[in-house]
Amino acid sequence: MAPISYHLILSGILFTIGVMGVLLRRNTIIIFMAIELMLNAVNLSFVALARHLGSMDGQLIVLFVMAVAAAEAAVGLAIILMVFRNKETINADELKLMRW
Amino acid sequence: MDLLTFFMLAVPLVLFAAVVILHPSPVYSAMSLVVVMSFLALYFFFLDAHMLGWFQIIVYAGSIMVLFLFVIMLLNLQNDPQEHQQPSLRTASRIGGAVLIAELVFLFSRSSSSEKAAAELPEGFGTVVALSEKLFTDFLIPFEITSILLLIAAVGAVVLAKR
Amino acid sequence: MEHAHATAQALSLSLSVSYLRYIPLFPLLGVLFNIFLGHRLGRKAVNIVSPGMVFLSFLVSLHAFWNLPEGGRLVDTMWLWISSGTLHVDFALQVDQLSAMMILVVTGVGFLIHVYSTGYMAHDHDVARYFAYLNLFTASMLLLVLGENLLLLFVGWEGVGLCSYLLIGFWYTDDEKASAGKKAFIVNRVGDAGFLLGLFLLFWTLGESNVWTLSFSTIQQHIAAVPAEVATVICLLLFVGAAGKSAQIPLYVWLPDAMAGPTPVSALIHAATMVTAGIYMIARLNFLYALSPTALSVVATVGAATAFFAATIGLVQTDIKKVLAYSTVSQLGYMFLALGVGAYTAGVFHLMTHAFFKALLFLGAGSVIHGMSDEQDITKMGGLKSKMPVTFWTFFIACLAIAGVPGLSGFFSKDLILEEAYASPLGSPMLWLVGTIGAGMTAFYMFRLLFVTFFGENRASHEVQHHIHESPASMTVPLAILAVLSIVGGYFPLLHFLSPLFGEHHEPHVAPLIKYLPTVVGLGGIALAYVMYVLNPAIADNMARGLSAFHKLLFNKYYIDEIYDAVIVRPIVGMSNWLWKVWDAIVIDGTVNGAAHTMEANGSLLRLWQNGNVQNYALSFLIGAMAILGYYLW
Amino acid sequence: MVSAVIFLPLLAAVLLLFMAKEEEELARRFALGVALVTFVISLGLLVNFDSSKADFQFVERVPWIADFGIHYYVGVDGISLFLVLLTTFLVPIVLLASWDVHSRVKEYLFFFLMLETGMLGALVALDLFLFYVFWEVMLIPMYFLIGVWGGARRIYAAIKFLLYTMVGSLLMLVAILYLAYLHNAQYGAVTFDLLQLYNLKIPEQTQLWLFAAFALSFAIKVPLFPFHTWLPDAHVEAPTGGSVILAGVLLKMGTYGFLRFALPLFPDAAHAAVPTIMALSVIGIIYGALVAMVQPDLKKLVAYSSVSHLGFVMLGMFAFNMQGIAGSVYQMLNHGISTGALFLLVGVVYERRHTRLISDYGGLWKQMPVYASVFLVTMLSSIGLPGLNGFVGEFLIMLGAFKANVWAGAFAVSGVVLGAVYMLWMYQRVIFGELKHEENKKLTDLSPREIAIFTPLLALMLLMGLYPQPFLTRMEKSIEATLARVERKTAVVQVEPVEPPPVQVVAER
Repeated sequence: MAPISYHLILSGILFTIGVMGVLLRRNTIIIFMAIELMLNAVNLSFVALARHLGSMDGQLIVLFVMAVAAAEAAVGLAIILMVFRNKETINADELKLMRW
Repeated sequence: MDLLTFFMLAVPLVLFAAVVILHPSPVYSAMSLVVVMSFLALYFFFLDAHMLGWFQIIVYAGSIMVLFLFVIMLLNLQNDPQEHQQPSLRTASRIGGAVLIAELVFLFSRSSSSEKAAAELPEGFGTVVALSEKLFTDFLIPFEITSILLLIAAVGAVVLAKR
Repeated sequence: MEHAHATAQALSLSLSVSYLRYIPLFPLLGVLFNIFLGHRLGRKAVNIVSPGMVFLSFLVSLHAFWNLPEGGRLVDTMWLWISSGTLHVDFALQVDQLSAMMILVVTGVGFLIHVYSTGYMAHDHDVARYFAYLNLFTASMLLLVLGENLLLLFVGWEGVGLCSYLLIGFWYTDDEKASAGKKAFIVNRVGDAGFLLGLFLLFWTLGESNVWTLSFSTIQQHIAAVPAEVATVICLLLFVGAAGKSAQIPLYVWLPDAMAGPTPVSALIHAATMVTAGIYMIARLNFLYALSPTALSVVATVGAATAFFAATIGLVQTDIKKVLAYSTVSQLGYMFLALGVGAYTAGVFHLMTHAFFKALLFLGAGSVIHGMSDEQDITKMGGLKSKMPVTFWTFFIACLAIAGVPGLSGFFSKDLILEEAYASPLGSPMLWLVGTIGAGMTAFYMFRLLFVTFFGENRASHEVQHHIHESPASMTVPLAILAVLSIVGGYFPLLHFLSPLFGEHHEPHVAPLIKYLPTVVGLGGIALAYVMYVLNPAIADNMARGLSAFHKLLFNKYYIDEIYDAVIVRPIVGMSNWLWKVWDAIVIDGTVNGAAHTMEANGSLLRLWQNGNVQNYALSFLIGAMAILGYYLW
Repeated sequence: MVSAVIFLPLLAAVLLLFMAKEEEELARRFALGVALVTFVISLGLLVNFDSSKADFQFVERVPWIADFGIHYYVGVDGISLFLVLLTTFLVPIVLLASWDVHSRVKEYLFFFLMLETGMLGALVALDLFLFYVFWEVMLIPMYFLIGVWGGARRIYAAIKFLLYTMVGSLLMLVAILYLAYLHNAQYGAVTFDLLQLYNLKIPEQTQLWLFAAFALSFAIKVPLFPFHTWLPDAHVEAPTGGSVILAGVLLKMGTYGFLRFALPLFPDAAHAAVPTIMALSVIGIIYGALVAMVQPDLKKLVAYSSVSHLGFVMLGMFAFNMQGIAGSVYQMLNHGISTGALFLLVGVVYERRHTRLISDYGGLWKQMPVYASVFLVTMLSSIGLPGLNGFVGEFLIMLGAFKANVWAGAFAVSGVVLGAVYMLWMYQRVIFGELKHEENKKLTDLSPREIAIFTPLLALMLLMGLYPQPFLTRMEKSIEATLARVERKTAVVQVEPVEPPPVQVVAER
């Protein structure tokens, strides 16, 4: 039986890949995907621990995470559409409106 | 879930995850993300989370990724070869990433020493029955809130995307 | 000396009365009248009220003088002024032999000068303000001499300083006069600082043996409580105050400049009363000074040095008032010499006689200036003998008196001082010699002044000459009275009158040579002046050319003023400029504003990080997460 | 009664806001009326003040935030009585003097009355927390007074004033809280009540730190030597009324703070700090006088003279003997009156000529004789001429300081000389001399209103100079009590909890 730490390490790796994606890529869509990846990494660790501790709560949390991820994806993509329509570009480093 | 299956699943997962963030073309990234999602579903099955596994396929791989592909198609994005200009930011993030991996690995590996045998699973663990039973008793309120959340998200998406 | 038994006896009798307060009160009323009603009621009323008030206080002083108990004193305690913790100071006045004599001189000579001023200031439009200051001065001087304790004496002390500031700078429109007034006040203030320190030291040393007092009689009773070396320090500090007020060597510079004020002011303040305050104070604290011979010898040497030094400068001055100013400084030197050798009675005696003839000299000079339409340079005068007979004769009598010609008041007091200087155990032949040479010089420059102004032919411009006129009666009458006083002054039984305070006076028996030499030297001085300035004036001019360097040095007053200015005034102003511009503006303000700037600088640095790039913020997240994890792992 | 005096101005200030903007005259008369009423009530305090008792009178104590032991606890003793009177005396005068402020009159009066409440509150507060609240309440209106109605660089001056004082007082807040904590550690109950805190046993080392915190905050306010640079800016830029109150009362908060809080609460630290504070105050005296000498600007000169005068006050206070402290409290009053009058005089001329430079004036005596004579008397009182109020204060201070430390006394006396130098030099350049400038020829002498302002001040200068006894006897007992507290040695090495003393049940209102 693979020890629990393996699962957690795997989820850590996936999570880091997601973070790198967010930080490195210019295209907002890709950044979005990276975020989804991070969420999935977390789900993975939840399920692994649920299995390990034998309680269903972990899985329920994953359920809710999925719901939230869905909502977030919907709204995020809508925003990206709006941005694209106005700015003709969705590169993160060109969207600098928040400068002081 | 013995070691062999673990590695059988882990390696492709990591590879495809890397492809998601490295591949210049967004379509390829999206497709590789779908693959990652499905492997994860498989992973869930092995971890006795059958219901979740299906959920994963339906919700994630099915709807969210489709949404992504739809938006990518809508914006017909071309390849986006170069990464963003700020070299300092890029190097900083790479270093950051490396340190993060190192920390996580170190953290989790250390915890393995206090290994405890996987708990004895109650009968029907991970099935719809157990899941729904818990969902509608202990987690009733979060369930309701999530439903409202999804409603708001839907309305928001519609308003935003409208002309 | 025979002080021991005298002190015990003086304390026996102190009658408490309640009319002493009117002596300073009358002039104060005069002040209020002049300030509030003066302008409205016009010159006539002012000319009557102001001298009248001084005359009233003269009468009260006479009354106090008459029923002064033999060897005792009159005390009039009004109210408790300051009392905090162990310090109790009453607002109380006292009259004993010394203050009786002083108030008589102050009110008497003061009254004559007030009358003289009505004539002198006839054409000045600001008479009310002038008499307000003059009355205020008389009140403060009376408070000074009547004060029952050191603090009240100090109140009068600074009060007269203030009035001299106001009166010197009376014609305020002329900046030079105003700054002369300022100089007088500041130099006095320096002296007062020394006085204050002496007062504190005295108070706390007495306090050590639980004697909490500042009043003279109680100090006198417990004088034993003051150890000798502390007494020396106290006396020297108080002497600094006296030197400031009575214009002795280091602090005399203000007196010659004080001549910028109207002449009656110089007569009253800078000849008769204020400058004698220092001598009065030392005479009043004779029991304290008796404790420390070293302090006394310092007083004597400074006195003799000032007498000699000022006389030399007086030899060559051409401004009539400057000559008299330096002569005052020199005569004050004599008084301090007398006090220094322990001859308090002689010093006070000379103080009184000096008040008479010096006031007369100043008033005479005033009437000359008045006649010569405000011309003060004696080289432009001459031959006034025929035109202003009364002024000439009174001036002549005063010159005889100051020169110490036998028979007149000056002779009695000055020669007594010189004999005491020689005979007294504290004195020394050297002091006597310096005094005698000084006496010779005094006689020389006084008669030089007399001959140059009143003899020979008039050197003034034509139109000044033709309306030289004798001063009106209101000016000549006081001159005459003062002339009589200068003659008679010597015969007042003052030595016996002051005996309760300073002990029975014994004629110092001294070799005839020592006794008569000063008079001979004086007469020689007069003769020399006569030869040089009347027989053939040429001698004086070629003498001046001959020793031109020495003459120039004397004429410019040894450049003392310039030295003081360079050594004290300019560095202080320079330093304060430096303090303000460098220290305050750059160092302290710099640090304060610097702190503000560093805050701002850090702020702008952080702002760069906030560049709107979302991924930048994500990176911060990452760094934060790593830090937390690191903390946990560590 | 004391609370009436404190909150009446605040009440009036609030009522003032409801008035229409145009009726400036009505607002002014109303504010003046209220200030006068407050003054009359405070006279009531003076009349039935029992000078034989040392402890606080007219005490009012109402629980405010009970569970933190914070009470609305006010009372008056010999020291604070006269400062309260000085405040209530100066405010009507200042309101009378600011009759020619025409921009935003209502707000001006509002801030002034609020300022008065802040000052009075701080003077009578016996609960450290309450004191801190009033201490901060004081700053805000002053900030606006300087910031809105001030001169050219008012914003810089106002901010500098506020930040400078704020930094200091924050440290004090920390110290206050620590004191409450200490009291809890020792007696088991958290309280900010001053009288309880007086008998705290604090180890030497902590005492030093706490004293330093309090001392810094008060030293900035005094202002003691290195912390004084805000004063000239604040004074130069403040409107006339503002700088009179700033000099008259706000500076006294610092010295009052030392006397009421810093010294009695931390006696050993106070004794340890004596040499430094004495040195700083002596430097302050001489430095203030020297720098004042070369100021081209009248108000800056008077501001630096305040630095010098308050150096005297601090010197007297740290002499730790009866004469020194009585002198310093008395000098606080004198300084309030004479420097207040000086600022009013500068204001009178500033209103007419709108310039503060000494070189612009000269020969005013011929043009404005009454003004010149009032200026003369005020100047003499400020340089401490015997017979006027300045002398009594300075004499007592120097006497006390001389006993405590001979050299301090000697240098202080030189301060008196320097004081005469810069004042006389200024007086000569402004009043004496030729009437050179054309504009000076058109200056009008004091108006009846202005004379009404100066008569009470001049009368007080004379009265306090010739007959200071009523003031000194009333202060005597409370100064003795403070001295006793300062002399007692309380530092114990370790803090061991002792059973709490019975909390004094004071008449709950």
